[in-house]
Amino acid sequence: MRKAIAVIFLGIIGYYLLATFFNIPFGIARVLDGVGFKYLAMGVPDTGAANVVTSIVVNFRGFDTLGEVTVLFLAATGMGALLHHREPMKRSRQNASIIVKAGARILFPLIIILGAYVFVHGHLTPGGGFQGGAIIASGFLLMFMSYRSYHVNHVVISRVESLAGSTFVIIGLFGLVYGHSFLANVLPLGTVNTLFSAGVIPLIYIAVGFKVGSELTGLLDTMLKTVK
Amino acid sequence: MIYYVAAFSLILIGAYAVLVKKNMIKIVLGLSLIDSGVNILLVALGYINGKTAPIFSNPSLKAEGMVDPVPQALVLTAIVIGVAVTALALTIVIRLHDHHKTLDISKIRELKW
Amino acid sequence: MDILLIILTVILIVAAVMTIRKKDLVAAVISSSVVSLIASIYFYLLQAPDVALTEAAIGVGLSTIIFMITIRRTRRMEE
Amino acid sequence: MYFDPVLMIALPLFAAFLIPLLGRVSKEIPKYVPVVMIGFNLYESIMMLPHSMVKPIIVIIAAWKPPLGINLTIGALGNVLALIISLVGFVVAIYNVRFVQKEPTEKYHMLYMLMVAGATGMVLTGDLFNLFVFLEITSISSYALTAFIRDRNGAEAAFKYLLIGSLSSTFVLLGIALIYGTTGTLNMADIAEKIQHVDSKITIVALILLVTGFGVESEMFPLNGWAPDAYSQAPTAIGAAFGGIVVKAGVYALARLIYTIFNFQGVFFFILIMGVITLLIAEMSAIRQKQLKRMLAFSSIGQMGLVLIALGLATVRGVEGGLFQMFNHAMIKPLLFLSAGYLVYYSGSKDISDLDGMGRKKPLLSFFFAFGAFAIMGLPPLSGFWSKFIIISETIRGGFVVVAALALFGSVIEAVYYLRVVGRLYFKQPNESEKTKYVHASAILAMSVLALVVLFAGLFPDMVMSYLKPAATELVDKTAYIKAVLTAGL
Repeated sequence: MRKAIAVIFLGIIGYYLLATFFNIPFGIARVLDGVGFKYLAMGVPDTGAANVVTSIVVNFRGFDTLGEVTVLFLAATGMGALLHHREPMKRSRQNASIIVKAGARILFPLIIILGAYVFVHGHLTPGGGFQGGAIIASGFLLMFMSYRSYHVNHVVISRVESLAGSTFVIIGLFGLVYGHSFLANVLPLGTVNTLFSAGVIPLIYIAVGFKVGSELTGLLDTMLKTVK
Repeated sequence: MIYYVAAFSLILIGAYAVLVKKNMIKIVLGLSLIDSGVNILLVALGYINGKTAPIFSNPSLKAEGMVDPVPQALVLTAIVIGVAVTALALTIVIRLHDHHKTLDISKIRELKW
Repeated sequence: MDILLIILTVILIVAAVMTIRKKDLVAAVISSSVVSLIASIYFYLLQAPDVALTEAAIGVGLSTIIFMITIRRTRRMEE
Repeated sequence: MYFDPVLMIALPLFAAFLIPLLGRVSKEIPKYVPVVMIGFNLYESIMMLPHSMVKPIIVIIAAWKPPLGINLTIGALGNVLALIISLVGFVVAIYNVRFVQKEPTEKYHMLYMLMVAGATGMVLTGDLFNLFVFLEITSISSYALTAFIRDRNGAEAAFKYLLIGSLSSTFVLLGIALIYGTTGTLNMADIAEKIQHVDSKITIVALILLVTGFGVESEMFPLNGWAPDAYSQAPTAIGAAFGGIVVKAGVYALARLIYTIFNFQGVFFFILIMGVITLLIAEMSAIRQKQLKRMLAFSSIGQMGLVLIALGLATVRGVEGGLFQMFNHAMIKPLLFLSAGYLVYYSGSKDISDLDGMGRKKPLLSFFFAFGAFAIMGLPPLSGFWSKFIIISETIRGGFVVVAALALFGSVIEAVYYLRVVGRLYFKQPNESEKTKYVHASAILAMSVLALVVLFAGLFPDMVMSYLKPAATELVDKTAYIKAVLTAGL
């Protein structure tokens, strides 16, 4: 009964939504004066970042990204608060086999370097702080899985997290002081498609990378600690 | 067009799970299916036939030949927010399981729904 | 090309249905990571490599892990 | 003299990121950070008031003019709401300093501060997607705070809130997708300009999606199922803050949508009807409640119903009444919640029936509760009277006599259940069990501030109204708002 009602209800909603969205034709440039095309035209000359998505995420709509970092931070904080003081359980997790352990040892630094590469080159190639941070966290996950005794130091993690987050805001405040608006790009833009270009964009993305990496690592560690 | 259909299938299947399923992990899975659906829809809205990704990786690329980058930037934000909500939801699920020793939401309802 | 897209979409929908049908939660989570994986391929096809990379790292990788940890911490079967 | 308003959001985020470091220096510091930060916001919103009353303050972020960059648009309405949110936030933050003992306190203060910062961001921003991001900040911190006590009911309430909340944010995102797909912009003023040329079949669906999405935070029927549980299971201070902060931001978003972005006549009537239904169902439920906090929660929903009725009238005077009602609700509900939290604590039970004779045992607390109850019922010298009077007289003037009658009926029910509680406090014999714990000075201070504001607003309603009038005008006539944003920096 409940299922039937749900199906009918969803059917009606789905029909109307789909009918509405079919009015917006797929694959055609619809709004020619939209902000998207302005970003494409201005992105490279005005921000110096070859990757226009990055220049939107970090510069044009950088304020959203600050909010987004905060959302992740909130989730990590909330999880820490909710799982607080669970007595650390005896870990009966098995150590992985020797091959996995050896493999993890070799892979771990490579994964970290890959993550760092992704967020340092965020303004040139696909990727950036969020992707790089997630890759770094998965490197730590590999170590958690392979070695039962592997621990990350929580003090270090929370310091990295704090410093990276406040660096983001401080870069923004620099913009406010020297460029008259929060998050303004006050550094020289440099030559497009080189590592040292796009002013503050790579700096912000590196801060985001550290923040996301440490947050996700901390989040995984918090959750894994509760597993018997 | 097929992207729209795929996106809406995900949204509806996810919403069905949220409305009908009793298992809390299934409900959270439903939420993440909905998220994926909305993300596909947003990116599909920015796609333009025959145009390339909005990255000027070599000088021959022209702004006229690129897809709309804004939906992509928005979806980046939406994905991160989605994983944050999922993680928090699962933490609450863990707490509820600690208290009630069940994942079945219909057995938990002590408050009036 | 279109054939590939249709096949992908069919797999996507089947995986989504399996996500909510499977009684074994581990199987359900793996199906949902297939959904994320195909979403990631979609993003690549839609000329959004940034989003594809994010979905692959976060959707396929991290959230699957978080679900797995939760299942391990609670219970595996849907009662 | 005010500082750049972007600091109202940037500084709390900065402080929140730093709290883990500061907490290592001393356990005491994190307690005071929210007080300082929200105090700064209060200062800012008072200082901006004379400027924003004249014309909206546009704050450009990242040096990009609207509609390219995100911008903050602080008109009279946004400023008034930011003031309300900071005032309530500040008072509750003072209360928090002494009262949060449940570990980890550091995280509690962080979550609370970000909730206030998120709500402030919602009322200040001029960008639709940025509004969504701040909505998420506000709601994720609310979910975590609802479950903060870590008991079974808290977690259940939080899960319920999270489910409704994340479904609603999906609706918001779909609405944003439709709007961006058809107008190619995310700046709210720019959308308002461009959406007139869009097929109305699409805009109406977008409007429905967005109203549903923001209806959750603004407690609109039938999306308010989370509220009674969240209010009653969250820590007392958070229950108080929901009414004054989170809900206010939600209503602001709703008002901005229906007045500024979309302008369909039919929508106003729909909101009016939803308001009546919300009001009646909430008041009917409130009178049946046995637990004090749940009763307050339903009463809060009822108040929001009245606000929705006022917004549905679409006249300047009506909106003024609605804003005045929001102001009253924001001040009175925390007062009721904080005193109720204490009463519940001293009586040792959540039930109303165990409050007998508290008026003799705890005269001051009972006085605050009774004062709040009279104010919210709308007894003439107190501020609740004026807002109800304006809304109901304006409803009659607009020709909705039936609506006015129903709203009056709702007020009568409200009076009945509040008087029942007050009667128990003062006219019943107290039970024997005696706990002699005194009430902390900071709590008395917090409640006194709120009570004084209510008293002041009741005695000098014209002064409050002189600030609400420009806010209502800005909402009803959107041209000034749009012009200010689109000509910024030119």
